[in-house]
Amino acid sequence: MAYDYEKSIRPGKLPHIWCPGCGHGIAMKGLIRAMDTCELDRTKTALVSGIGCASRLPGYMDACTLHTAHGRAAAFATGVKMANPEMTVICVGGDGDGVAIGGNHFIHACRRNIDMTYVVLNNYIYGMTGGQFSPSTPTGAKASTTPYGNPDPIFDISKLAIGSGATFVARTTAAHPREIDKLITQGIQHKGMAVIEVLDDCPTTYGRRNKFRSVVDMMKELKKNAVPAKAAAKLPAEKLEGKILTGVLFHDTEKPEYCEMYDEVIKKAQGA
Amino acid sequence: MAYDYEKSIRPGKLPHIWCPGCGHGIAMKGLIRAMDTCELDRTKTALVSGIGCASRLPGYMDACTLHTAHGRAAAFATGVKMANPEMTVICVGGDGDGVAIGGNHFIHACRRNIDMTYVVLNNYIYGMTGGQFSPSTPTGAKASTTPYGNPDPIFDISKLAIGSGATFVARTTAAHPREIDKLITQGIQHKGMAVIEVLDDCPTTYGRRNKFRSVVDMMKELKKNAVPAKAAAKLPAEKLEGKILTGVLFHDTEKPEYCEMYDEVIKKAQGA
Amino acid sequence: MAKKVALLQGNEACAMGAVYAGAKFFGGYPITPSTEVAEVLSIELPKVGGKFIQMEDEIGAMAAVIGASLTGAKSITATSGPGVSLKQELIGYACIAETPCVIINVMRGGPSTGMPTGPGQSDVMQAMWGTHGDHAAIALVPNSCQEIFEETVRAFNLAEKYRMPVQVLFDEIVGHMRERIVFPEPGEIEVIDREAPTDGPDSYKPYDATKGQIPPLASFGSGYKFHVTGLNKADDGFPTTKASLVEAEERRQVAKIKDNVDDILKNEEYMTEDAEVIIWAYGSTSRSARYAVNELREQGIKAGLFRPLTIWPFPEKRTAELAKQCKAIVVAEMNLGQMVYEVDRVSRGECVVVHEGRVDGEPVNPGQIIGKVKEVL
Amino acid sequence: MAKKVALLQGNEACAMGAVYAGAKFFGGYPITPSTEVAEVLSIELPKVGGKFIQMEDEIGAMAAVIGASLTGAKSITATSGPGVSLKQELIGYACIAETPCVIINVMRGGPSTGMPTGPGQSDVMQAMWGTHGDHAAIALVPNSCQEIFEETVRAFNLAEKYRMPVQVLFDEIVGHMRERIVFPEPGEIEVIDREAPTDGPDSYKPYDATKGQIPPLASFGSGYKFHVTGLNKADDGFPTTKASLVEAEERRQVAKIKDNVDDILKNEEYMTEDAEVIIWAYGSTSRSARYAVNELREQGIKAGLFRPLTIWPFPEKRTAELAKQCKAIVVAEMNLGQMVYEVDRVSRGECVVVHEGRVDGEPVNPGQIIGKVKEVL
Amino acid sequence: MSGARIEVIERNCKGCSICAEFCPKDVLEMDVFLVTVPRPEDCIKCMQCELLCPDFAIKVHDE
Amino acid sequence: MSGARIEVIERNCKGCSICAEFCPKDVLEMDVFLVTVPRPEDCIKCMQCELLCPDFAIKVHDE
Amino acid sequence: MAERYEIRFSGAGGQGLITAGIILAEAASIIEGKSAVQSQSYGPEARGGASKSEVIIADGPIDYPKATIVDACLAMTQEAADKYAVGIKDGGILLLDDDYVKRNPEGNFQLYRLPIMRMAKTDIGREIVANVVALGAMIGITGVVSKEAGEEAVLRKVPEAFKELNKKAFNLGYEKSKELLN
Amino acid sequence: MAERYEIRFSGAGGQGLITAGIILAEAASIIEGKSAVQSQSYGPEARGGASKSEVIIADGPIDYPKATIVDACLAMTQEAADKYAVGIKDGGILLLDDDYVKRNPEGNFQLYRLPIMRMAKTDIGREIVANVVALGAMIGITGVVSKEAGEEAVLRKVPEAFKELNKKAFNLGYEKSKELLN
Ligand SMILES: Cc1ncc(C[n+]2csc(CCOP(=O)(O)OP(=O)(O)O)c2C)c(N)n1
Ligand SMILES: Cc1ncc(C[n+]2csc(CCOP(=O)(O)OP(=O)(O)O)c2C)c(N)n1
Ligand code: SF4
Ligand code: SF4
Ligand code: SF4
Ligand code: SF4
Ligand code: SF4
Ligand code: SF4
Ligand SMILES: [Mg+2]
Ligand SMILES: [Mg+2]
Repeated sequence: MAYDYEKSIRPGKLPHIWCPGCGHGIAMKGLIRAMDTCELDRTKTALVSGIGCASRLPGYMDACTLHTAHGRAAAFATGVKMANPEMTVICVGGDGDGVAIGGNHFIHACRRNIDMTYVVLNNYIYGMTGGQFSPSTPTGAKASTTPYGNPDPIFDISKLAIGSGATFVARTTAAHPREIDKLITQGIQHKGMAVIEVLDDCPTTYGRRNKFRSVVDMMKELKKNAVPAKAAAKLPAEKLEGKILTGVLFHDTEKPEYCEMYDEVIKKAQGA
Repeated sequence: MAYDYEKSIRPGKLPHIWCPGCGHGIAMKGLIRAMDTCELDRTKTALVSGIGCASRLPGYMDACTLHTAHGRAAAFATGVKMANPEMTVICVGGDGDGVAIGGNHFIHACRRNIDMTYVVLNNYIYGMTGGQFSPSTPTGAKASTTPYGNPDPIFDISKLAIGSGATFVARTTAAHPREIDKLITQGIQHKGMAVIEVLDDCPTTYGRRNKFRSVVDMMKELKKNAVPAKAAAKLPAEKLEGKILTGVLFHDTEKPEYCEMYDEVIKKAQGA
Repeated sequence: MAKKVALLQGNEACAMGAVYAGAKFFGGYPITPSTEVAEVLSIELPKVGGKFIQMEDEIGAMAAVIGASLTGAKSITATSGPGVSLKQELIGYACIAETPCVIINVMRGGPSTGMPTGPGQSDVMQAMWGTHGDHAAIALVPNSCQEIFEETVRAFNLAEKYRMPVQVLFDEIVGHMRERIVFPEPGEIEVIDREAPTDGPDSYKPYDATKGQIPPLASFGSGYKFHVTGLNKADDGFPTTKASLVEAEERRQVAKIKDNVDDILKNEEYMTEDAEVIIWAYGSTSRSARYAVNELREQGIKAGLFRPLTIWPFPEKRTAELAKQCKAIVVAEMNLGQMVYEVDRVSRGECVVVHEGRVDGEPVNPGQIIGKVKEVL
Repeated sequence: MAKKVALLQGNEACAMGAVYAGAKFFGGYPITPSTEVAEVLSIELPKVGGKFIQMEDEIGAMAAVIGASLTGAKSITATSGPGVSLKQELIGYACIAETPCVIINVMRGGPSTGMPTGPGQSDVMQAMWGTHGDHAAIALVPNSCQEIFEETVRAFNLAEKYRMPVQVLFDEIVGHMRERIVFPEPGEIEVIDREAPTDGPDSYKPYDATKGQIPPLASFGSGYKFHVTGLNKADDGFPTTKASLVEAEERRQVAKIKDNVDDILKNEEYMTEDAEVIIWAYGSTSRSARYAVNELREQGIKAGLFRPLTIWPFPEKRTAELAKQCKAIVVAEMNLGQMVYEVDRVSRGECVVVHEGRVDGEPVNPGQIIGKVKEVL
Repeated sequence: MSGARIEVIERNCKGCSICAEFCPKDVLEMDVFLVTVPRPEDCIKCMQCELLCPDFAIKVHDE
Repeated sequence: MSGARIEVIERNCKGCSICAEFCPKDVLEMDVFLVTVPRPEDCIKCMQCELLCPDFAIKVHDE
Repeated sequence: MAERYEIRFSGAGGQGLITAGIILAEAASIIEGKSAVQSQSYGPEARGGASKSEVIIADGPIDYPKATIVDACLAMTQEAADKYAVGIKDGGILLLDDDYVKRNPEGNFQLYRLPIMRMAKTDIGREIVANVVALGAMIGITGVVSKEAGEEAVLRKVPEAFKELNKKAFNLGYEKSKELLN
Repeated sequence: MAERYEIRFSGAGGQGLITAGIILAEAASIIEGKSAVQSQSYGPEARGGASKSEVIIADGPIDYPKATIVDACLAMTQEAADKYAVGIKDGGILLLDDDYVKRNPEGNFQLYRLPIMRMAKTDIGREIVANVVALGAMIGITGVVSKEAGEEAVLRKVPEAFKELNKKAFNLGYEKSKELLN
C-alpha cells in the first residue's frame, strides 16, 4: 500500500523548497519508484543536475548527488560516466537548464549515446528565476519577459533528442504518475542515452500569469491534452492539434553505447 | 561563359589561404553565384562566420563581413538580423564551428526560424587546428585525436537542423557545384531559417590520414556516395548504406518567421 | 512643469536609464538578481521600436549584443557573476573589435552559483582581468537608484565615445532596493552617439588611427562594406600577423583609455579635506561608509570617504594623493579583498592600507567599518 | 641503466608529465597552440586504462573534468586563452566544490581569437581574477620542456593536496619548441594522491573543517553518498544561506592557500646576491632574461634574475626583499603589463619598478631587456 | 469495500489541494492550508492522492 | 565543335589537379605545381574545370 | 541616526507584504516628499517561505539602506514573528495577527494584536487585501505618514475596479488600530 | 654567445623541413649529448605557406631559444629565400636549391647551391626525401654534428622499410656538399 519514499530521501530534508503544487515533487516520487524497481545501489548511482528548481531534486535523494552549474549537467555526467562506467548516471533538470543554456551538452550526449538517463522536468518556464520564458514556453503565452505574449516558437524536446541521436526517448506528464516511473525504469534499463520528458507545472510563475485558476486546472489540462503515441498514430492530424504525445516515442537498440566504444579504443591501445 | 567571380571578391585577397584542393573554395564559388542570382545588395548583406578554415570565407567577400568567435556565428547573426531586419544574413562556417562548439546557437536559431541562411561547409574534421575529429567525423576514421579510430557516433547535421526547427534544409557536396548555388539560392529566397549542408573535403588533415591518395579521390567518393533524396525515396534501405542524401530534405512554409513575430510584439507594445 | 518621479528598484532604474540613453537592443539570459533589468526592457524597448531578445545562454546574449551594435543599435545586456564569467571570451571580442556595448552586472554572493539572492562585490577585479589577453576596461559602480539611472546613461556614452564594452556593476542591495527617482527631461543629461565616418564607403577603414585614437565606426546596412574580426588585425580590419601592425593596434586600444582617464574617472569625496583616515568604498558599501563617517565625526574622529564611481580605469592619482595626506585607508568591500590591492599598490607604503569586508550575504554595515577605523588609528 | 631521454615539444612533455603524475582522464576541446597536449594524451591515456574524451566545447570539457575527478580519477584539460575564458564559470565551480584538476593554458597572442600561432603571456592576471566571486588560485609557469614535465606533475600534486584547480601556463614558444627530456624513473618525483576520508560513509562530510583545513574528498562510486554543489554550502555539502556558515567556508577556502604559500611557492634566482637591478621574468621570457643577465654581467652591470615558477599565490615576500635590496626591478613579460602590478604593489616604492613587454607575436628578446636595464640605471 | 487509514504528514503538506481534487470518492477536504480526511470510509485505495501529492504529505495505509 | 580559350591564373593555381582529373576531354595536364592546357581545341566547354577549381584559377572563355 | 524611522512588514510569501512596504515608501517619498528606501529579503534564488519587507523613512538622505534598529514591526504569521520580530528597538512597536501568531516574541515592545487576516476575509470579504488592512493599521499606530498620504498611495497602486475595496481595507485597518491606541 | 650555433631550414610547407630540424636536434642533443633547441614558425592557426625550422646547438645550456644571428641557412624555394634568408651572420652559410631559387638573397655569405629537389627525384627517385638530402648537405657543409650522428638520427626516425632510401639520401647530400667545399 503506502509507498516508502522516505528510505530514498536524505533524513531531515523534507519538506522540500518547492512551492505548493509544484509538479517537480510528483516527478521525484516517480523517479524514486523507478530507482527502486531497478534496484539501484545508491552508492553506485549518480544523480546529476544543473541549476533551477528542478535541479534541486538530487539534493533530497540519498545517493551520489552532483548539483552542477546551470546547463552543464549532461557534461558533468559524461565525465562521471566515462571515468567510472560502473556508475548508473541519471540527470534531472528543468527545460531551461536542459535545452536553453544546456542545449549543446544535451544534444552531444544524445549524439554519443552514452549510457545515461536524462529526466527533463519540463514546466515550460524558468521557474527559479521568477518566470521568464523558456525554449518550451508556448508561443503567445505570458511570461515575465514576454509581457506582450511569447514570440518564440518552441522546442519539442523529445523531437530534439531524437534528432540528435538519443536511442530511447519517451514523454509523459505529472498527471500520469504511474507512467513516470514506468518510462524512467525503461530508460534506466536501456543501454545508451535515454531521455524522458515529464511535462509538469509551475503554478507560481507560469500558472498565475496564464490564467490558470489553480494548479489543479494545470494538472487537468495536462491530463486532457495527453494522447498515447500509439493511439495518436491512428488519429487524423486535426485531432492532434495542441495534443501531447506520450509514451515511448523512439527506441533504437542498434546504435552502440559510447563507453563500450571507448573500451574498444583501450583494447586497441593496449593490444598495440 | 567564364563566370565573373572577381567582382564579388575584395581586391587583392586572392590567392586565398586554403590548401591546394580544399573544398571550401568550390563552395565559395557556389555562394557567389547564388548571391548574384538573388541580386543581393552587398551593402545590405551580412556574411557571418565563426572561426576555422571555412570561417575565413567572408573575409574574401565584398560585403558586410563579420568574422566572430569560434562557434558564435549564429548568435552574432541573430543580433544583426533582429537589429536590422533589412539585411540579408548569411552564415558560413565549418562543421566544428557550427555544430560542435556552436551547436547551441545553431539549434536555437533553427528553433526561432529567424530569416537567415546558414551554409555549413562540412569537411568532417577540424581543419584549421590540424585535424582533430569533429562531431561529423565518420566513426572509425583517423584524426589527430583518434589514433585508434574515432569512437564517436556522428551528427547528421541536416537531421539536427530539422529536429531543431529549421524550415528549409538541404544538402549537397563539393563535387556537385551547380547544386550548391541552386540550393543556396533557394535558401536565401526562403523566408526563415535555411540550412544548407555542403559536404566538402580537407585533403590536408583528413585525406592523408584516411588513405585518400589525393583530393581527387575524395571528390570522386563524394560524387559516388551522393543520392538525390527523391531517388532515394524509391530505393531499399540496404541500397542506401553509406550513401549521402542530397537535394532539398525539408521545406516548411507554415512556421512564422521570427522577426515578423517580433513585429507583432512591437505593434502590441505601441498599440497599448 | 513638475518632473516625473517614481519609486523604482535599482534594476528598474537601470532599464529606464538605458531607454533614456537611446538603447535599441537588449540581448540577455535571465539570472538572479538582475532579472528586473530584462523584464522592464522587455516592456519598454518595443514601445520605442527597439528589440528585446532572450537568447539561449549568456554567450549567445553577448554575441547578439555585439552583432546588433554593429548595425548601429545601442545595445545592452544584463547578468550576474556566473553570466559575466561566461561572457568573458566575447567581452574580449568587443574590446578588440572595438564595438560599443553596455554590460550590467548585478553582483550576487560567492563564486560559482554561490548565493544568488545575496549581495556581493566580488566581481570587481574580474571586470578588469576576466578576459584573456591585453585589453582596456571601463567599469562603473553606482550606489543609489538615481545614480544607477545616470551611470547607465554614462556607460552608454562612454561605450559609444570610446568604442568599447563598458560594465556597470552594482550589488544586489542597490539592485533590488527602491528609492525615489527623478526622471531627467530629454536632453537634460547629455547622450552621446558614436561618431559617424567622414570617409566614403570606398576609402573607409574601421581602425584607421590617422582618424584619431578612436576611429569612427560605420554601421552594417548603412552603405559601408567592411570586415570585423576577433583576430589581431590591421587598420583595414583584416587579420594580420605583421608584428608592427599588431603591436600598434594593441597599444592604441589600451592607450585610448589610459590617455583619457580624466574624462572617464568620476568620484565623490565626503569630508576628506582634513581626514586622518579615509574610508575607500563603492556601491552599497559606500553608503554604510558615509553613515560611518558621520558617526565617527560625531565621536571626534577625523574620518572621510572616497567613493569612486569609476573603478576601471583605477582612480590612481587621487588615491595616491589621499594616501600621502592620511594616516590610514580602510578599503571596505563586500568581498575578501579586491580593490584593496590597487589601493595598496598606488599608496606605495605612504599610509596604512587595511581591508574590511565580508562574504556572508550580509551588507558591510557601518558598525564594522567604525570598528576597523578605530582599530587602525 | 641509462634513463630514457627524448627530444620533445613542451606540449608533448606536458602530456607525458600528466601520465607520470597518474592522470586517468582528459576532457578537452582542441585549440592552437595547445593541441599536441591532447593529441599525445589521446595516444597515451588508453594505454594505461585512462580515458580521453573530446567534448563539444571548452565548457563541456571543464565540466567533464570535474565530474571525472569526483569519481577519483586525476583529471586534466588543456586549452588556450579563448578556451580559458570560456571555462571561467566552471573554474569557480571547481574552487568552491574543492575538486582537484589541472588546467593547461598554452598562451597565445592577443585578446579574443587574437594571434593563435603567436606566443603571449597575457593571461597571467586572468589566472587569478578570471572567475567571478572570491576564490584562491594556484598557477605555475615553467620555462623549459623538462620543467613543463616536472611542473605538470607538481600541478597534479598541488591540485590533489589542496583540493582545487591548478593552472599551468606556458607560452607558445616553450609549448612548441623541442628540447631533450630526461624521463624520471617511477618514484623519482613524488606523486601525491588526494587524502582518503577516515570517516565511514555515514559520518562523512565533504567539507568538515574539523578534519583540517583541507578536508578529505571521497570518490563517487566508492561507497560514499554525498552532495556536491556550486552554491555556498555548509560543511555537509548542502546549500545554506546561513551567514556564519557561508563566511566560514569561503574564508577557509582562501586561507588554505594563504596559510600554505611556502609549500606552494617555488622560484629560481640567478646572480641576485649582489644585484643592483633585478629582472623579474617567467616562462620563455625568463630565458631571454637569463641571457641578458649574462651579457650585462660581462659588461660589468650587476644584474640578476628572479624567476617565479609559481605566480599564484604571488611570491610577495621574496619580491619585497629584493625590492629593498636593489635599485630597480625590470618586469619583463610578453604583454602590456600584468604581473608588474603585483611587483609594483609589494615593492612599496622601495625601488623603481618598470615594465618591458611586447605583444606583436615576437618573443621579448635579450636585447630589449638589456636596453631597458641600461635605461633605468 | 472497507475504507483505509489515510495519513497526512502535516509538516509536509502545503495545502495545494491536488489530492482532494483528484480523489474520485471525495474522501478529502481542504482546510485552508491543510488537507483533512473527513470520509476515510469511502476510500477505494486508488492511490491517486498519494501518487499525485508533490510533497510526500499523504499516505494511504491498509486497515 | 570549336575549342575554347582556357585561361589559367597562375598566381592562384595551387596545382591540386582537380580540373585536369575531372576534365572529360583530357584538355588539361599538370606540370607539378601548375596546370597547363595542351589541348584547348578538344574543349567542349562543359565548365567542369572552372566550376570545380577551388582557387579561382581557371576560366573557360568563348573563342 | 535620530531622524531615521524603520518599519518592517513580515509574513508568508504571497501575502503581499512587499507591496505594503512599497506603498508605504511611496506615501512617504512620492506623496509626502520625505526620503524613503524600501528593501526586501529573498529565499533561495527568487522564491522562499517567510518574507520581509523593510522601509526606512527619514527627512534627510538615507545612507545605510538596511534596518539598523527597527522602530515598528508587523508579523502576519508565527514563522515570521519568530524569524523577523528581532532587532526591534526598546519600546518599539510590534503588531501581530491575532489568529496566526500564537506565541509572542521575546522582548520589550509596545505589543498590539489585530485579527488582520480575519478582518480582511470577513469584514471586507477578500483575503488578498489583508496587506492593505495591515498597512492601514501600521500607519495608524506609527503615524509615520498621514492617513491621507497612505490612502492616496494605496489608490494609486490599484486598478480602478479595486479602488473601493482597498480603500475600505485601508480605512478598516486604520480605524481599528486607532481604537487599540485608546 | 660564442658557443651557440644557429641553423635555419626553410622552404614550402610539406617539404619536411621541420622534420629535418628535428633530426638535426636529435643528432646533437640525444646522440652527441650537446644542448639543442628546435623550433618552428607557423602560419595562421596551424597551417600556412612558407615555413621555417630553426635549431640552436650549444655545449652549455641554451637560454634564448630563438635565433639571434643565424650561422647557417637553407632555402628550398624562392619564397623561403626571400622571407627567411635574413639575419644571417656576416660570412655565414647559405645553401639554396639550385632549381627553385633563382634570385640570390642580398648579403655577404658563403653561398652554396645544390639541385636538392632534383637530386631527390632523379638520383634517389623519391621527392619526399629531399629534406634528408638537404639535411645531409647542411651537416656536410657546417659540420655542426658528425656524419655518423646525423645518419643515426635519420635512421632512428624512419620506419624499417625506408631506412635504406633515407640513408642513401642523407649520404648523397653529404657527399655532394663535401664536393662543393673542395
Ligand atoms: C550561468 C547561469 N545563468 C543563469 C542562471 C539563472 N538561472 C538559474 S535557474 C534558471 C532557469 C531555471 O529554469 P528550468 O531549468 O526550467 O528549471 P525550473 O526552475 O523551471 O524548474 C536560470 C536562468 C544561473 N544560475 N547561471
Ligand atoms: C573558443 C575556441 N575554441 C577553440 C578554438 C580553436 N579552433 C579554431 S578553428 C577550430 C575548428 C575548425 O573546424 P571547422 O569549424 O570544421 O572548420 P574547418 O577548419 O574544418 O574548415 C577550432 C577547434 C578557437 N579558436 N576558439
Ligand atoms: S517556482 Fe515553479 S518550478 Fe519553482 S518551485 Fe515554485 S512552482 Fe516549482
Ligand atoms: S586545412 Fe583542410 S580545411 Fe583547412 S584549408 Fe587546408 S584543406 Fe582546407
Ligand atoms: S486513495 Fe483514492 S479514494 Fe482513497 S483518498 Fe486517495 S484518492 Fe481518494
Ligand atoms: S497534495 Fe499533498 S501537499 Fe497538496 S494538499 Fe494534498 S497532502 Fe497537502
Ligand atoms: S570546360 Fe570541360 S572540357 Fe573544357 S577544359 Fe574545362 S573541363 Fe575540360
Ligand atoms: S583546379 Fe584550379 S588550382 Fe587546381 S590545378 Fe586546376 S587550376 Fe590549379
Ligand atoms: Mg522550467
Ligand atoms: Mg571542418
